[in-house]
Amino acid sequence: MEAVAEKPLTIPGFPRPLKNHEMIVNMGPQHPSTHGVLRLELIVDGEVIVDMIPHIGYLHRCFEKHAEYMSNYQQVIPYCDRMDYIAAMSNDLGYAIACETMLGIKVPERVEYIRVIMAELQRIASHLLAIGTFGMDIGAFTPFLYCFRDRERILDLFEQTCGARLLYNYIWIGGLSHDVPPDFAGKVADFCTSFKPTIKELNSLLTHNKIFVERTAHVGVLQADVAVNYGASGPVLRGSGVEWDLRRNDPYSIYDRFEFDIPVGRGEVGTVGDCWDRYIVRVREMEQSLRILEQAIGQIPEGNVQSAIPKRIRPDSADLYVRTETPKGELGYYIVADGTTSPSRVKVRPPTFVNLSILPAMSRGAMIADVIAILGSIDIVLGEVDR
Amino acid sequence: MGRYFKNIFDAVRTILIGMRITARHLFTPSVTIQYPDVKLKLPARARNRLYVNMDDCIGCDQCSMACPVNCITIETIKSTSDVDLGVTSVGSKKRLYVPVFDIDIAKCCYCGLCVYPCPTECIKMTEVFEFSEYERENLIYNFATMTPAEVDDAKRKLAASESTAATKPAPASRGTNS
Amino acid sequence: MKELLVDLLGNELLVYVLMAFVPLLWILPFALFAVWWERKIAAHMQDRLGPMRTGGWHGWAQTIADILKLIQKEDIIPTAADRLLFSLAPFVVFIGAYTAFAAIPFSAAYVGTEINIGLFYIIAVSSFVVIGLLMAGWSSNNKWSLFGAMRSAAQVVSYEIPIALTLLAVVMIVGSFDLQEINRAQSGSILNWFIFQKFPLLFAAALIYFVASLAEVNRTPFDIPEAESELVAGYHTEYGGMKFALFFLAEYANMFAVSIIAATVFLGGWNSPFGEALSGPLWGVFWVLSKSMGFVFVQMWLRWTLPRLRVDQLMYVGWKVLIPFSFVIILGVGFWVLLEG
Amino acid sequence: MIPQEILDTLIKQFPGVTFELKKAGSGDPSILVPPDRILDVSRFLRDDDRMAFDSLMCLSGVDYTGGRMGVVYHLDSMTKRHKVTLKVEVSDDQPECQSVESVWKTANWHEREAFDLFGIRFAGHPDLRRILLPDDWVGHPLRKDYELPEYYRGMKVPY
Repeated sequence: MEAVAEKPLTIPGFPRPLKNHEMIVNMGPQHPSTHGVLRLELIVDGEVIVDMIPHIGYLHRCFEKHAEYMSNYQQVIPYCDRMDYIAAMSNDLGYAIACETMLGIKVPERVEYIRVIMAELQRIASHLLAIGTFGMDIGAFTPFLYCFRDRERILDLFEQTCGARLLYNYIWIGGLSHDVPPDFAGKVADFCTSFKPTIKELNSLLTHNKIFVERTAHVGVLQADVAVNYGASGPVLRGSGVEWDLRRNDPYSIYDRFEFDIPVGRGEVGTVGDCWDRYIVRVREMEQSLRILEQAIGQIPEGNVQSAIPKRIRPDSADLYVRTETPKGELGYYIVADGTTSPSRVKVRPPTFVNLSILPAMSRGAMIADVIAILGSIDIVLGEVDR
Repeated sequence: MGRYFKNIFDAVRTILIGMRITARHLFTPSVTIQYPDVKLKLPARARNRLYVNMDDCIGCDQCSMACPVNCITIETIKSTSDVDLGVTSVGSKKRLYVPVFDIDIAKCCYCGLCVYPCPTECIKMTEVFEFSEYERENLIYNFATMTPAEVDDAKRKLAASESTAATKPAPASRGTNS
Repeated sequence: MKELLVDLLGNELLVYVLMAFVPLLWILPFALFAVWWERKIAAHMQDRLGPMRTGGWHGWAQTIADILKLIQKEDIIPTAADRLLFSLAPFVVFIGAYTAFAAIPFSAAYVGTEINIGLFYIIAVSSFVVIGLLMAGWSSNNKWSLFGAMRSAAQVVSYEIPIALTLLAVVMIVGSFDLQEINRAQSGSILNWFIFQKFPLLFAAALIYFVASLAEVNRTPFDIPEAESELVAGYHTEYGGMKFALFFLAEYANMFAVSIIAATVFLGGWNSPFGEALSGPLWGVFWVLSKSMGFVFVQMWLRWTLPRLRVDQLMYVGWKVLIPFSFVIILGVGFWVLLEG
Repeated sequence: MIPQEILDTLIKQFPGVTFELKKAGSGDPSILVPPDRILDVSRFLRDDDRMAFDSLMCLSGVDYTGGRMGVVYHLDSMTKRHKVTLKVEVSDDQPECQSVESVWKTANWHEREAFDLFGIRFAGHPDLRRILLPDDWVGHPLRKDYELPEYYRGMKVPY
């Protein structure tokens, strides 16, 4: 206690020396609500956040270095799975599309439809987890388990298709690893019908709960222009009222064939761009994903699930950036090929890495409990932030 | 002032709605199962522990090369022309002894990439998922069936045939290991 | 009851000591049961099963196994902690929760100390808890603990006001702080229970008392002192083993204490809901315990339904909602009593 | 607007600066910008009404080997719906480039990452620290000439 520093304390990343009444609180790397090993150095005045310095990299697994050292392009996919392990399908999809664009491959129609179905199921699964953990951050434990219950049903579908529940390695360059099981479409349809009442229940239990609204409305407001300047994407950007979804605005795969709306935050219970808006965007996106699923399952054509590609992919030296809309936002792969069988550089633009960089700007002036809410509303996955 | 009372009213109303939902769930059957006593049947495609049928392995090293985490170690010894190692169940002729076929299942990432390139379909992922061990060494699975004596024997034979081959200009014999 | 025992044993001091242990005989099994019960309720509300293995039938022995484990654990005191305060704090908290039981009437025949300011005494000693929480938070020398302690101090002190005010409304009607007196005033019929009298004033008072008592015992939605998603575990972050168990015990003892007060003051205490039928000293124990268990159940039910409030919203609810309403109730009840003569 | 038009506008706007349009194979076409003008160019691209590149999708460091390293900027205009790729080439031994953090805040963490993994110094960056690796890590691992250290704080690095 007597070791109060005589000279003012300076912190890397914080522009000025600490004032006397300010205190540093380390939130993380081991903390129940940092969704992994994220460390937030909070500079607080009582319970009010003066500034925050995020420290990431605790889960850095050298994805980009690994990708360069793989002996072929295909081997990168299991590593892509492990970036955003909550939405591994979407990660694989982005990488596969990037490689296919580079090789100029057109995948069969059946593959495109199955990919869209998988990506949308994955979006629902990921949003369920995001919503559930967000509720738990606010203190509601029960919705979390209801969300997990339904997420398990999606994972069951995935397991029946590709044998894995979390890290699928299902979407391959030029196709898929397996065809879907025979009764897949029926099961997805069953899921769609039975999932709708659950969303309603979730809405009455959590979304419109007064305490939940009080905790999230007007908290962590992110203005649209700030969001764009910070490069926010996904529900974080749409929560700020920007109608921007790559599935619509920069269509990839066959998303231009489906009808769906882009839900945006409208500030129904608070300010546009607050935590509740980001949350409700996710809930409504699940409904839209169900719409896409219902359209897609009826149209799956027959056909092959692997296009004829060489065993060893060897693209010409080129570089390109391909982006897809994962549940968390814009996932970009910048791939530099040098004419060999392995990529020379794979840079990933993880959506949550960028979204997380807005956290200090959103949290200044908020309270400690709000930081938890804001962090939960961004929906980070540290596997992807740190790669 | 109206807002004040509306807030209180909303709070009470939404809390009661929430309580109704949780109370209803109190009497719905639970979705969890008692795991070690009750087990779900895994789908046929479940990707879990790797298994290698050594009778069919031709030592081609394809699985090892496909592995993104290098968890498969294969060593081969060329057989001499006088030995017949038999054929695999799909009919390809075995030309290599496989004295070492180790899978470090602790490193394995269960991606299944090793299964597809195998020409004889001898490596596959099984449904076994309960195989935790107390010692890390126990997770290195040795699939090779050759005894040390057999390995030595094969090596000696190969060395002998190579030394004879070196004396006369024989056509370079290439293994399937490409 | 006391006189009876004094006659039986012939030693007044021995009787006092014995009677001091009687609530413990109830609190310990209750805590063990309530923890298991809460886990079961939580599980079934969440479509799970909860503990199922220990002890056979629905894991009934789970909490006994837990407490045995906690007893065996090493007693760790962080080097940077203030050793004396750190070790003392759980006891202070538990004493605060336990002493309240001295004045709680379990039956028409049994009350630990029949003092004529029983209710006043309970309100006074239950604020003892906050000292323990502050001690725990401060002595842990952990910023999260300190946050938890500061929050709980602010919370408990604020919410004692609506608690005291709503209880005061009943006291005004009965004209006594004596809990047995309050019980007797509600006897006869279910309609004599205070929750149904002077409708809706005392009904609202009961509601306010219940909400405020949730905050008093740090239950959701007012569990911010130990909000596990924010403050890790609040003031007991650094505690383990038996010391942690004591905090836990105190929490459940407190839960039960506020519930039994609610049952006594508003729901007729040991009075049977069927008038004179099924009443008597033992039936009294049954009625008061089941009423308070009902309150405990609602506390658990709320916990697994609701999110938690933020610290400033908690203060808002306390000072701007509950306290003004309690004043209105006091005023209304006062006039009502005055007009009735 | 296609990259060629953007290039023409840039040449008109910045006389005396050499820009170069490149396209390799199936890749994206890109405009090569000198490292000391990238800030001006970025600001122009963001603020000019015809361009309106309001968002920086991605900023990546690349080691091209042979003494050349690069920074690649993928810009996107959400209002005009067009994209462009800017490239900056720097030398291997003294990689230094202007920071565009003041133009797009996204660049803050991306530039820290490029500094961390490639050692490219971004002049004018407010807080250029390592981001993914530990603060005391030696070297910049994504460079092609990077050699894995034997030990890090007494721990053996290759397991």
